[in-house]
Amino acid sequence: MNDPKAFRFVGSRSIRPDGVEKVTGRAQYGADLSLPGMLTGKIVRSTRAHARIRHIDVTQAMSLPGVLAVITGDDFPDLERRMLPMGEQQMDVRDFIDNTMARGKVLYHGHAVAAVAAVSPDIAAQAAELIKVEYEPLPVVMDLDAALAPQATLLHEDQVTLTMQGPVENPVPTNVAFYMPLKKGDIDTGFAAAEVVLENTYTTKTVHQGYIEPHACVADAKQGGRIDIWCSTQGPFLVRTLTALALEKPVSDIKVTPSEIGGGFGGKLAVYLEPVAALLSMRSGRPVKLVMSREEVLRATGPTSATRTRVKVGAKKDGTLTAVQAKLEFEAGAFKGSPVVPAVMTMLAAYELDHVLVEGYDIVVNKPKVAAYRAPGAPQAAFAIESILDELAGELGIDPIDLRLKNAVSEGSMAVYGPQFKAIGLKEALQAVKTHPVYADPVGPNQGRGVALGFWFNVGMQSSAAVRLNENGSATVITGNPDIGGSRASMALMAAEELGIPAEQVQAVVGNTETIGYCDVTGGSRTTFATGMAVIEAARDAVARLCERAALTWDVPVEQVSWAHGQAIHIAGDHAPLSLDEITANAIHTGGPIAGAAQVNAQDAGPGFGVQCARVQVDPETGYTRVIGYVAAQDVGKAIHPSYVEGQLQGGVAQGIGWTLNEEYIYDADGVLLNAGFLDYRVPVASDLPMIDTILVEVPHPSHPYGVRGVGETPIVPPLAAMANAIAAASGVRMRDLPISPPRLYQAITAQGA
Amino acid sequence: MSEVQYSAPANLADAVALLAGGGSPAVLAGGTDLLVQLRGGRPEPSAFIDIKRIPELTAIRMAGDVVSIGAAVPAAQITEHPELGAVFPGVVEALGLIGSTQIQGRATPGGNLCNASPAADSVPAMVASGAICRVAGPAGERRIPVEQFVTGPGKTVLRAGEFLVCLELPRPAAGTADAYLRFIPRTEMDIAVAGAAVSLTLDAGGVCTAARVAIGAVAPTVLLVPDAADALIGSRLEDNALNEAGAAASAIARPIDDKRGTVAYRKAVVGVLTRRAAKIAYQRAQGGAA
Amino acid sequence: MPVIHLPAELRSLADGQARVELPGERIRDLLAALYERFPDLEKPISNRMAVAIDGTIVNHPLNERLSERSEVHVLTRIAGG
Amino acid sequence: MSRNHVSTTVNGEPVEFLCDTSQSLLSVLRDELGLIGTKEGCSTGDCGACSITLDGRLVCSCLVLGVEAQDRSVGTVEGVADHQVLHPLQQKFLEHAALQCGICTPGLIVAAKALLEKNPDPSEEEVRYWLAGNLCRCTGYDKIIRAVLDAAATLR
Repeated sequence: MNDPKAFRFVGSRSIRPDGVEKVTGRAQYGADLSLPGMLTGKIVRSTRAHARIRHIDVTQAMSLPGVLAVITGDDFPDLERRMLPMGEQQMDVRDFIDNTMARGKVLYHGHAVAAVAAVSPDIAAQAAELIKVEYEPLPVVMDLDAALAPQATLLHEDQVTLTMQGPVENPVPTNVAFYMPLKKGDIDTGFAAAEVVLENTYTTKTVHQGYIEPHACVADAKQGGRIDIWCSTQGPFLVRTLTALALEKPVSDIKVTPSEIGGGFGGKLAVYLEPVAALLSMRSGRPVKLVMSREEVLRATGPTSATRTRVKVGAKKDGTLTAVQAKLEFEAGAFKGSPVVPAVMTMLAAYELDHVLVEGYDIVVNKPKVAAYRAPGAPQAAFAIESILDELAGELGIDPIDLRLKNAVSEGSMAVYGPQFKAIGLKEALQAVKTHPVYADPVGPNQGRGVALGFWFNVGMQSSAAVRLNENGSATVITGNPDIGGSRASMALMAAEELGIPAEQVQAVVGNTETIGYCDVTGGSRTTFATGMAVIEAARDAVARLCERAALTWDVPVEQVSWAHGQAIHIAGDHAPLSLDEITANAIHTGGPIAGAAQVNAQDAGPGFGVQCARVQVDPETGYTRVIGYVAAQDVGKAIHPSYVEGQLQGGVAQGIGWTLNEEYIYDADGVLLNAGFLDYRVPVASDLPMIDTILVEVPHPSHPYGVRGVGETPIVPPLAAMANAIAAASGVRMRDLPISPPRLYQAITAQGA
Repeated sequence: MSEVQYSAPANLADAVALLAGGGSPAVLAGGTDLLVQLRGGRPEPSAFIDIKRIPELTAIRMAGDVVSIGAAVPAAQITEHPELGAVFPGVVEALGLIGSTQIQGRATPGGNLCNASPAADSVPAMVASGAICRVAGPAGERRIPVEQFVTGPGKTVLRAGEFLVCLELPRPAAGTADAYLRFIPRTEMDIAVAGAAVSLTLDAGGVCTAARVAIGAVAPTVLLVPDAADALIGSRLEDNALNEAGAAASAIARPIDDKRGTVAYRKAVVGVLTRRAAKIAYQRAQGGAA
Repeated sequence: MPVIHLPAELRSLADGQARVELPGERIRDLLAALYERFPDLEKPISNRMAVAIDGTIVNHPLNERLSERSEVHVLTRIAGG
Repeated sequence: MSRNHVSTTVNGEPVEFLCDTSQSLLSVLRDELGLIGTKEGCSTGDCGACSITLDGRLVCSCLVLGVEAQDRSVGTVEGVADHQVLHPLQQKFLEHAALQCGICTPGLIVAAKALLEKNPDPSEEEVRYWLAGNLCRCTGYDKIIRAVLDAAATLR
């Protein structure tokens, strides 16, 4: 571990290497590439939420002049059902194909059923209109109650409930795809020891990641079988794997180049367009571009689960928690795979508890298959536990921060989901919020403040990095992780730190699947942690080469050379130091170009704990909630680039505020999404928010050379409950169902007054 | 390939001729509703008649007893106008609430009215201030009170070939001011869940001598609320007068449940907005800041 | 001897046991011993689970060293957004 | 039918293009003129990623027809920097880390520039309301607002 004070460049606020291109409009995002001869693709989408496909007639579309390819679900392979390990995720390959293009049944309104490629957008649109799909409508299953009802309509007739161990005993077809319990101690004992017991149910609606850039890609299938894909994705190697699967090609035939990415938040870990564009390109022999509209994004790409959580807590009068029991029901959308597992595991991770039973259910409904959304599952679970703890604090007359301090985990605690925590900064973050004005200042009329904490595991996984030194002593760092929030700046800083040259002399580059070794996705808050680790190791590898070259130059054993401040130093002092640029300029005489490389499978990512306080003012006559102050504190380990770390906190808070107040999918009785646009899918706008104060608590993570923890996901975990708790304090009404939109809050205030 | 024509006539006569010339032409003013509807599947028109190059439609005239606002003047130009806001602060603030800054750069009072949405922000304010619609068409010109212009969602009194030239607002008597408030779930970028406009005239003693109250987004068309006006007239807008006006607005409202609000909520909120808008108008009429 | 702790959802595959003491100098030896005793555990653990060895989470365990007093927890692997 | 021929000015330079009548100015800029800095986020005027100026006025180019640009003056993000020198707004966006993914950035810069040309000394609230039509999902707006206020101070 480096002494934190010893950093020269890490921790500074350098200008991001890709910044100029992005502020001048030159950076190329998913929809920005055009190739000669390129066709426009268009996807035909289901107009039913649940129906059998009787017949698809493509003949008219095929005969329209200017149409070069038409495909349907029958053009994709009929794969055996199996789980494909995708880094840390698992994906059922059959579900993946069925979601890419429906076969047999459509399972949500907007489900892809066919696709065309034509010489112009107009002709592609006309061709799409000419594809006639005959449906046999089925009853729609739009919520948990409908899915769980006896005699419920089944989305998948062959689906039985699985557990970690395999199918449940005596399996019967059901919409419940997965069941997972988390047990510790004995809850009966725990509740018997309680002096106060509270039990309530909390619900959340389907919400979308809401990235501003719609999904987009260009695929170019070459004669001879190779395919180039250019796309906006969080995981170019994932796109390669899944496209290869869908086309039954070896991965080595596919090159994926990630464009700049206009937001993802987990939603661009899912793959929708690329196999379709690639197949259209193979059929037409021309490059094909596919770009989703905003409406398609909202109708057909993964949002996160609507949820229902029943939670019961037991506590002593002094606030000591004795037991927690919870039942979490998560909608998966049309195919299994909701984030209920991480929800179960994260829900109580911040607390010392001896007696716990948390049960999670993964349940399919006729909505788009959910995709990862920033700390998947954790915000919904935290909404339940952090709300009920606020209620408990009120019941017991204990300050909500003190209640949490009393029960919070610290170094050495056993997390309820298994491991023992190393150094963590949860209590430091709680203390920091306690003295911040957003929490500490007096509140005015109709105002209230609310506190909640949040936890996310963070992940490590596989990363590759290359560090190449140029003849003038500057460096180029290559990784395989799309830069979704300023990660190039962090990579440049870490390489600069090791090499001892200013960050401005380091160019950070995102490679394609052929220019850099395998990298897992940009997700799980892993990039700065794991890919950063690879960059540090690659830079150290380059430094080792530099020391060798200095040793050669001086004709001394390499053991006599050390590296500091960008210079090779002869330890005995017989030779004047050689700077990096002197060594690279002379490289031709010492063995040629100098570079370093590293491949890691980073383990033991540092967990992230955050504590937030919202301050709101409620208009009791309209139910309108205005956020008037907000502070987010988080243990970030070590902030490589503090501005982008603060930005992660602020962005997560803003998304959480939107989730709490106004964002929701609104469906009609037939399962048609009524608000598939930014007009009525209401994300926060600039005038909705105050400045969002941040407090970066830096408790270095012992398993990273610089102490880095992932930071991107934790910030969205606390806001739901922090806001609900603040609204309860301001209005006197406890809202346990999200969103707390003005009509709902008004109704609750009125009902309470009546 | 589309066969859609585009014309930008330079005078009223040409515009009338083009609109009356057959097909299914669409009047293009700011385009902020029309183009969204086209992207959303509305059939393409046979032609776009862009009215933004006709002088009568793009001017604000303050001379004389009537203030005239061209149907195709962008909202931003109206909110920037040096004098209009002093005379009709409520009309100007209503136009200033339509959409984002970007939408303000394009959206027009004519479009806001002719789109005939029940939730159009500028219409209640126009109604409260007694605006008259000047309409041109093949049979010549006619004038229609704004509250009679819209007949239902998406429907107006315009006949084939007719279009809106301008909105004419009678200069108000001394001691008159107006105000408009709407409720939306966010601070910007939403369609009104409910809206209320109040125009009132005070005598020297601060007693309300005349009032018009109009509410939006709570019925198929904007509604005039005479009972609310009556509640205000004769009062100094004491609480009971305000409450009565609010209750009258709530009572007359006949909204729908939809993704933006419920019947009960809209009825309640429109009353709150009526009270609050009346209070603001009152302060303005007294010469106070608001 | 190192101790391996099993999560609730896997205990029925291990005769209901929550903790099992097994010999092993490396995690692979420990897991091999575990699978030998409870063969049904191999598939779920190798497919879906990570281990925490004395607090350090290892997603894909192989040759990590253990001590006589090592505590190994089996837990679900985690992804993210 | 033949496409419409349009003569206009883009970023101060005379430009001619052909477009379909119903084609948006956004599509013209991106697909006909190669000016990809103007982004498409929604096509309904709700996100502001396609912000441009038309005769100096801030508009969403998705809600303007290409044919309407005849004899008008169009300003896009590509015209904000002075050749090799960044506009102070662009510089401040970089210094404040006011972009994460960057997809909303061109629209925000065009919109903020229009604000500062109209109001050189805006309050925080004025900046927030002016930019309410420019959605950003990454930053929570905090650093964007600071960058605009800082750029305004620099420009004064």
